[in-house]
Amino acid sequence: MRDLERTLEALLFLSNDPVTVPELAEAAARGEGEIVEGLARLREEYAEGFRGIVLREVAGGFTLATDPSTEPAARRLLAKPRTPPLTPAQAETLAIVAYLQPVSRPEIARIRGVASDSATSTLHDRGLIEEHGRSQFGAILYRTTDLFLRLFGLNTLADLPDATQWDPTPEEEGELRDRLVRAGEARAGQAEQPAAT
Amino acid sequence: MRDLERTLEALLFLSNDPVTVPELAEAAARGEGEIVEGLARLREEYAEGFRGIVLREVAGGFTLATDPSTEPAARRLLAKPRTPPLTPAQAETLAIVAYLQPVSRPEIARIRGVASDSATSTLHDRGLIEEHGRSQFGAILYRTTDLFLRLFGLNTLADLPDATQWDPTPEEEGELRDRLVRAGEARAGQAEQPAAT
Amino acid sequence: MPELFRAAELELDLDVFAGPFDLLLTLILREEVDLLEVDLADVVLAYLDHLEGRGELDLEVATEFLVLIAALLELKSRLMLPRDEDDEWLDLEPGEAAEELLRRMLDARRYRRAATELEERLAAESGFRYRSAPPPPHLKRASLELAEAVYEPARLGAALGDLLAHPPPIDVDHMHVVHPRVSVAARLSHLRKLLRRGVFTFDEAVRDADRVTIATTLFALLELHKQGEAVWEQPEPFGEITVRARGGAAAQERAA
Repeated sequence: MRDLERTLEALLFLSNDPVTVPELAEAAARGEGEIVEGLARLREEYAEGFRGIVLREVAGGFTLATDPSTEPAARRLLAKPRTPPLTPAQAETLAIVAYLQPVSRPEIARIRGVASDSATSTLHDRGLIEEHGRSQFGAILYRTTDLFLRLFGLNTLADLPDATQWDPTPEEEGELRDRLVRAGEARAGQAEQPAAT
Repeated sequence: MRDLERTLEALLFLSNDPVTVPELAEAAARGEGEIVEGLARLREEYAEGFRGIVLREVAGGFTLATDPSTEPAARRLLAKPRTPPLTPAQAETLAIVAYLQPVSRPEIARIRGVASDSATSTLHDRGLIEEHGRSQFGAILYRTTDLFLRLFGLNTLADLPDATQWDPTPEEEGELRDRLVRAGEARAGQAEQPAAT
Repeated sequence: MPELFRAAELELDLDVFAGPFDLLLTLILREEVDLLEVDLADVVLAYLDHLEGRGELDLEVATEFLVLIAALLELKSRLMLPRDEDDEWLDLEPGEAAEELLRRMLDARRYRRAATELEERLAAESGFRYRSAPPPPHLKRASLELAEAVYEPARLGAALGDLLAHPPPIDVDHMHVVHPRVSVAARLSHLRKLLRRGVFTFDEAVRDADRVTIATTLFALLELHKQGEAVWEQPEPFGEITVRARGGAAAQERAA
């Protein structure tokens, strides 16, 4: 493969959308004629039926895509729910959503004592939580999904374990939400104290 | 290219994160031994320096990436700078997390001798470190992420270079100790001087 | 006519803060300014500059400043140390303290070099770019049928229990020193009383005293030296400090 084809291959690989010849010419710093020739040579490399990736010319330009023959395997890879072990941040965030739903990001942050955007986004991407309206202040509220129930082997939310069995400060009075927020604020005031290693 | 390599190529192309051998085996419905052999043959096709895309083993899995020789064109096409370099504070904080994980902010501050909250937050925002539980005092502990491994081209944390290689020789250490003692004496001497008002 | 001045009003212009000293204190107590980022030496320098500008020492202001800065120093030294080592550190002998300091310097040095290594690695790696395009929608649909129970509900209960735990309280009483019980003036008169004996040691002067009183006494001693009332000697570092009254000449000068 020559330099130009290598560059074209890389550019098509990185683009989310089809790329036009003028765009490729500008990026590769070559003339459009050269690009067309380079694409023709690249197309030979990517002849359909030969590899797992094919080079396609579509309405908007050129793009790389997977060969249809590989779709069953691709579906198995992508359709299977991703269930890597939950990180502590994700477990805490998910516990807050599960027990207090619906609940907003600011409230999660207040209870955890730290912004939890990336944990929330990951749980959302994996389909464990979903958006469910907005709070009176306009913040998006989250609740758990059916996939959440399935992955935790629960029939309904009522099957969630009773939190009191893990409750370390039972003498604290108040609703669960209230107590979580109070504990979170106490922690936020001290976790920042660098004395705590 | 055989069917298995075609499938593997398609799976790696579709997945944005490195894919492990067991995940590939399940999706391709083949044994792990076959997958390892298939990846070896695919690797020959993607030998570095030959094409615009390379096959890499990072963060515990396999993934496709563009060859660095295509970087200037990629930058022009995507109008996006490559991974921004780290500031010295971020690099030091990241080094401490990488070698001592899990580690808390106060501990990082103690080693660096200055608070490192903004460096820690930036590294967290960039996805290079993540929370990993809490210390006994409630301070959040941090560890590095798979993205860290990927961006630094490491397969596992064991691939980090041995940190003791940067420790001073016993002679250098002795010299440092002497300097410290002299500095201490100089300070003690100054305390006697009335100039201190 | 000297303007009325309190240490709390000392104007500061630091890297992380500009404004009066008492506002800085308030912000530190409210954790809006990180004490670790405040260079206390700069606060002291600002105070010394102020003193120089006034040309005289207001003992009450000096005492107030001393107490506040001592509290900040103590708090900062605590913040720099992990709690479990805190007390050990305070009990260290000078030689051990040097060893501890050395160990920390070596740690810092090791990770500075590791940082350089990481920076080089990142630069070498940044030519590799990864695809971030989402998979085509027709291939990506997490299927409920393929979902199996892989997570333990107990994990959520335990996480919730951790979140309900209140952290152990931290003692910050030493920060609430607002009205010092000890003043430079009181320590000056204490020292002058001792001076009438002709000679005494610093240890005698501060026997059974707390840390703030010791610091204030040292300050008073410096003042005595400046006024020409006393001289002292200390034969070796950390050794005993012997204080002597200075000859009549200085005393007469003062009287004149």
